[in-house]
Amino acid sequence: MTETAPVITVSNLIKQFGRFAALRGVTAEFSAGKLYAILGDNGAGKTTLLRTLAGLNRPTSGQITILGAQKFGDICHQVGYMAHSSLLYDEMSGRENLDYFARLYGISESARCTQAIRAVGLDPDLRRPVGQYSQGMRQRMSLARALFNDPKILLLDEPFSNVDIHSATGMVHLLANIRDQGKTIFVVTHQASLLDGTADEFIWMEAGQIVARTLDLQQTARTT
Amino acid sequence: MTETAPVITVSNLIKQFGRFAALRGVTAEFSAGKLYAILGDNGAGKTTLLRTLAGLNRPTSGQITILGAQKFGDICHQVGYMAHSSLLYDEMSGRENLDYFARLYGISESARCTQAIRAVGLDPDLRRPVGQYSQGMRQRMSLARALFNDPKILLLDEPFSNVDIHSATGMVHLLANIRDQGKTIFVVTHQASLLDGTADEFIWMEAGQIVARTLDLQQTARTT
Amino acid sequence: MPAPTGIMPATLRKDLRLEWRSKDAINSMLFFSLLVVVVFSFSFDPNAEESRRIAGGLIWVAFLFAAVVALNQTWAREIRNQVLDAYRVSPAPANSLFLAKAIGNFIFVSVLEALMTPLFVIFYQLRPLGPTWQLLIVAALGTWALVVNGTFFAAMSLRTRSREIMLPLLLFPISIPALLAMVQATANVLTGGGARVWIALLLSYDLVFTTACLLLFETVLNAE
Amino acid sequence: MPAPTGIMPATLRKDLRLEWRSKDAINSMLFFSLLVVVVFSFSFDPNAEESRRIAGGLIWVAFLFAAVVALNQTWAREIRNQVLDAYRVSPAPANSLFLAKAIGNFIFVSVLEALMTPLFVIFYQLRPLGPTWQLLIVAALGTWALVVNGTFFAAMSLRTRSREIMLPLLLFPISIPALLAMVQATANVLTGGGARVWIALLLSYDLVFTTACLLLFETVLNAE
Amino acid sequence: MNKAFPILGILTALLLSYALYQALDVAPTEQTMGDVQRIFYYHVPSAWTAFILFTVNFVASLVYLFRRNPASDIVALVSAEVGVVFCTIVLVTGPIWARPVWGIWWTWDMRLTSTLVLWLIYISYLVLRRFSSSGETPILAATLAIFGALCVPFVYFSIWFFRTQHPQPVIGGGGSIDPRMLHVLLINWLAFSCFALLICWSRYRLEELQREVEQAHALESLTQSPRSSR
Ligand code: HEM
Ligand SMILES: Nc1ncnc2c1ncn2[C@@H]1O[C@H](COP(=O)(O)OP(=O)(O)OP(=O)(O)O)[C@@H](O)[C@H]1O
Ligand SMILES: Nc1ncnc2c1ncn2[C@@H]1O[C@H](COP(=O)(O)OP(=O)(O)OP(=O)(O)O)[C@@H](O)[C@H]1O
Ligand SMILES: [Mg+2]
Ligand SMILES: [Mg+2]
Repeated sequence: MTETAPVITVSNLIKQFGRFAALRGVTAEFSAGKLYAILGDNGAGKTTLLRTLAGLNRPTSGQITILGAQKFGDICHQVGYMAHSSLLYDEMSGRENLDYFARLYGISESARCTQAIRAVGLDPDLRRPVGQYSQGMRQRMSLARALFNDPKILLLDEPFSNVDIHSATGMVHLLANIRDQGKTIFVVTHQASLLDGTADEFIWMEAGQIVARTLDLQQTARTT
Repeated sequence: MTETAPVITVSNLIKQFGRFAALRGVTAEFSAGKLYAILGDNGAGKTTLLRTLAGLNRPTSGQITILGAQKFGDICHQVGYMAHSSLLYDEMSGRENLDYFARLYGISESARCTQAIRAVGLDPDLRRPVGQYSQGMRQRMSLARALFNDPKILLLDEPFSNVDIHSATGMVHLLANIRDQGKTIFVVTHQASLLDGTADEFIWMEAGQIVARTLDLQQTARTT
Repeated sequence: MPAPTGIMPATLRKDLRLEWRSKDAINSMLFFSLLVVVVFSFSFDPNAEESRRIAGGLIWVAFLFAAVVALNQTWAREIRNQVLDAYRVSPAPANSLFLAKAIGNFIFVSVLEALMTPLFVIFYQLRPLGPTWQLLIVAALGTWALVVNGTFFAAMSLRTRSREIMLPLLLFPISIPALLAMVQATANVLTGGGARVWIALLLSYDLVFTTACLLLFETVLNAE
Repeated sequence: MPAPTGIMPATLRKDLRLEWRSKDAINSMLFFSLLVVVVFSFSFDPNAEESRRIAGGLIWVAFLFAAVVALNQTWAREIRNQVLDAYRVSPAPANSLFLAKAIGNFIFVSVLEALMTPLFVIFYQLRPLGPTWQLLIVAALGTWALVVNGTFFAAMSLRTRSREIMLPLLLFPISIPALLAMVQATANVLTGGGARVWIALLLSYDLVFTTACLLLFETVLNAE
Repeated sequence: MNKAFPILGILTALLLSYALYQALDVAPTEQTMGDVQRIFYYHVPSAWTAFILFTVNFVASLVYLFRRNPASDIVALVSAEVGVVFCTIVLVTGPIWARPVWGIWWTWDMRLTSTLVLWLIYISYLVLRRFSSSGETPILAATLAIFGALCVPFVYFSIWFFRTQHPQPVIGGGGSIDPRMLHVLLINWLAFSCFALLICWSRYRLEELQREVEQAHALESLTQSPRSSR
């Protein structure tokens, strides 16, 4: 395989919350068409890293280059972001939610939304408002929200939590497919074994730093 | 082992939300001193079952007997409940939260709270408000909230989601210990493998019904 | 059941602490009351003899507004992470929660009143011609009337199921007699009359509705 | 970047739909302003010439306070599941969101005004002696003035502790000139004068602050 | 800082005491109002100083929005704080003066009202800074400062129109001013401005140091052994 140019370059990223530094100098390059699994203990700074990549946190210092752009605003329509919270309106159905968000991305064919909902294994015709979904259904709808605009980069914060094992495996296949279309995917998760064999690289974080990058899960070159 | 009298008896439990039946006739008995893992796909009705046992949902029809009582109010101080959401005040520290909830249970020694926080692997002196905890730290504090009153019955809704693998294993040990003290524990989870070897029984739910009860995970006597 | 003594004070203390956390609570309340008074003076161009007649109405509308803001805020806190569920599964009686909330709001609104009244007096050059001590009684009873019903209905509006019946049209007629009594009593005292009749009316209103709230709150809290 | 056309209408439609489903804002506004009307009509026997002088202030104070309540509600919806983050990572321009919110709130408050004005007219036996059409202009311009700044500051107060109370603290001082203009214009028309000067003032106020809001909203929305 | 600051301090002290002497002793007694009028020499310079500081706040906020440099944020904060203090002095001396002269504490005269509104606006600015939970309070504050500044002309106009319909309260009519009074007034103003500058300066230093301390704490947590900091 030829070495592709990095799609994301992060150099010496520091993020402070008041007196507390959640990211303590993260430097890394990520290349296109790969699925990265980000692992690490609670409080290691995984969410903070993802939010900073998604332009939701402004770094205290350090540089981020995504798809050649320094400003997140220039490439935001090529990024999909899924968070712990659902980022959905509880009072509307999943379909209505996606239709609305599609408008924000300038997408008007509703086929894309239907497709995204199907892809995560939900029924596009479900009329129930999202507030009444079960936790895992909400999680999947949230993934659909991150997917529907066919982004080049996907940032997923614990997509498998609360999702049943079948669906989680389904999601992994889905992600693998998307990766094979040349997209770059970041998955923060505590269920690393789900991604064993699928992820191209495992990135181990600890106390705000990347402490190791390994090609497979067994080779846990952890320093602790 | 002698067969103990059931601590919880559920007979023909039905719970409807409007036109939709989330529980469709659940009948089961659960005995003391066991750890039950409740498994099932998203939307199977696991949360609904737990909430109904915890007295948060009123059953549409059917009977529940817990610790010999028909009314949840009579035995509520012997039940610990942990939900998807943290059930904690974001603005107070974990310690302050527990101290407050302890008062609700008429417990005034704060040693119990300290002990519960330690048990889940957090620092009782952490002054940061819960709102600034990382997702996994919040989850553990939430478990501490369910534990501190030393309940006879523990209802845990996905306690391991968002928790890192070390801590999750730690939690499982903790639960096993508690079980060995004669408490009854229900754990809803999608990470069944964590409980393999620890849980006494696996309860498989599907579409609002219990479809199988197996003694170990491999013996997946699933009917689908 | 454990002794429920101390639950009400504990809840009250917790509420006050949360309020206090937003440190300069008192400062901001002082500023708030100043603003309300100033806004009124701009709108009503006070001149002595006329303003004394409408001041009763003005003052109570200002307090009503403050109360609405306060009530929304104190309940919002309880549903943030579904903390209310934690209360519901605990053995703590519903009425302790209700009383704590009502008293907390009473304190909050009373502090505002204590801050605002001097401002009103200065800006409108009020000087009560009747017995001043009666004003204090009216204020206390009237505030309680506002707060006790307000707390109840704010709680009701949280529970989705009961929201439909919470239509303003229902709450509205209930509050009118109390407001009428407060306004009339204040105006009477300011213009030189007594207010015994109104005080009696307020007192009985308070008694009736406090009792009704205490009897019905448990039902509202435990509605799904 | 995709064409941002249609984002504003889509957002507006979404807001109206959500409000229609929950009726949070309109209910609380209606309740509050009904109380205000009744309280005042009790607090002084309206006699034509006096009430005409005072009604301008009354109406606008009622609407101002009602608007504050509504604004808090409509923004609360956006932070419930951190949906605002979804907006921030999307390529949709911040101003579309701002305009949609402002227009939505304008509609809510206008509906309220349309419902309340007849009541005011009946209760206070108002009959404008001046040119009535000017009142319509004053109402439209005045409502926009309240709502445009209110929307902006409500977005700002999302980022503060105790946000409910923050909104009036920020909004009132800056609204004083607009409020004064509305009150005076209304009183003038009611008592038989014209209101051209005030309309001009309101118009320029609207222009200046709408421009300022549109220029600065992006900065506020993207602040962490 | 180290050298200039004490010099400015001494200069200010001298100026203030000279101005006090001038105001209490040298300036002529006003005919109708008598000695109460001497409060004038505190009232008016405070007002002018406050206006200047609010202008500084506006400019600094604008600069901050474009440049995002912490220094202008601190200037904005400090000028608003000190400005509010001087504005408060105006609002306190005014009624003290009004009581004996007009017989009332307060009236909705145009100048009084607009000062009050100005004061309210800048208090709300400080409240926002205090209550913000955002990591980027300065940006929010700068925006509010700009809104506040935009509002000022409207306040003046609206109150002007408002009050032209009613007779002006007592003060009216005061055309020219005794040159000796003017002289004393200007000296007082100079003293007040120096005083304001002095406070702003030290407050600026304090704020700067405070931020350095925060920074040092964060740095410490950066270099600390990562495990223990959790
Ligand atoms: C009660 C609150 C009062 C407030 C808030 C207030 C406010 C102000 C302000 C802001 C100024 C400076 C504005 C300018 O120079 O254009 C000012 C100037 C002045 N004030 Fe007051 N004032 C108050 C009461 C009084 C009273 C009672 C008197 C005397 C009867 C008075 C006499 C003056 C005079 C003579 C000036 C200088 C006018 C000029 O140079 O144009 N003020 N006041
Ligand atoms: N807004 C905030 N203010 C203060 N501290 C914060 C804030 N957000 C996060 N932190 C702190 O930063 C650290 C890293 O948090 P982060 O959410 O990135 O962890 P994480 O790796 O995602 O953990 P988890 O696996 O539990 O989700 C934690 O110690 C957390 O308490
Ligand atoms: N308040 C409600 N109103 C209407 N339907 C509801 C409500 N709560 C749950 N449901 C529905 O009931 C079904 C069961 O939900 P429940 O939350 O019990 O599932 P679950 O087994 O916990 O799933 P998960 O693993 O995703 O958490 C779902 O289809 C859900 O949409
Ligand atoms: Mg996280
Ligand atoms: Mg569930």
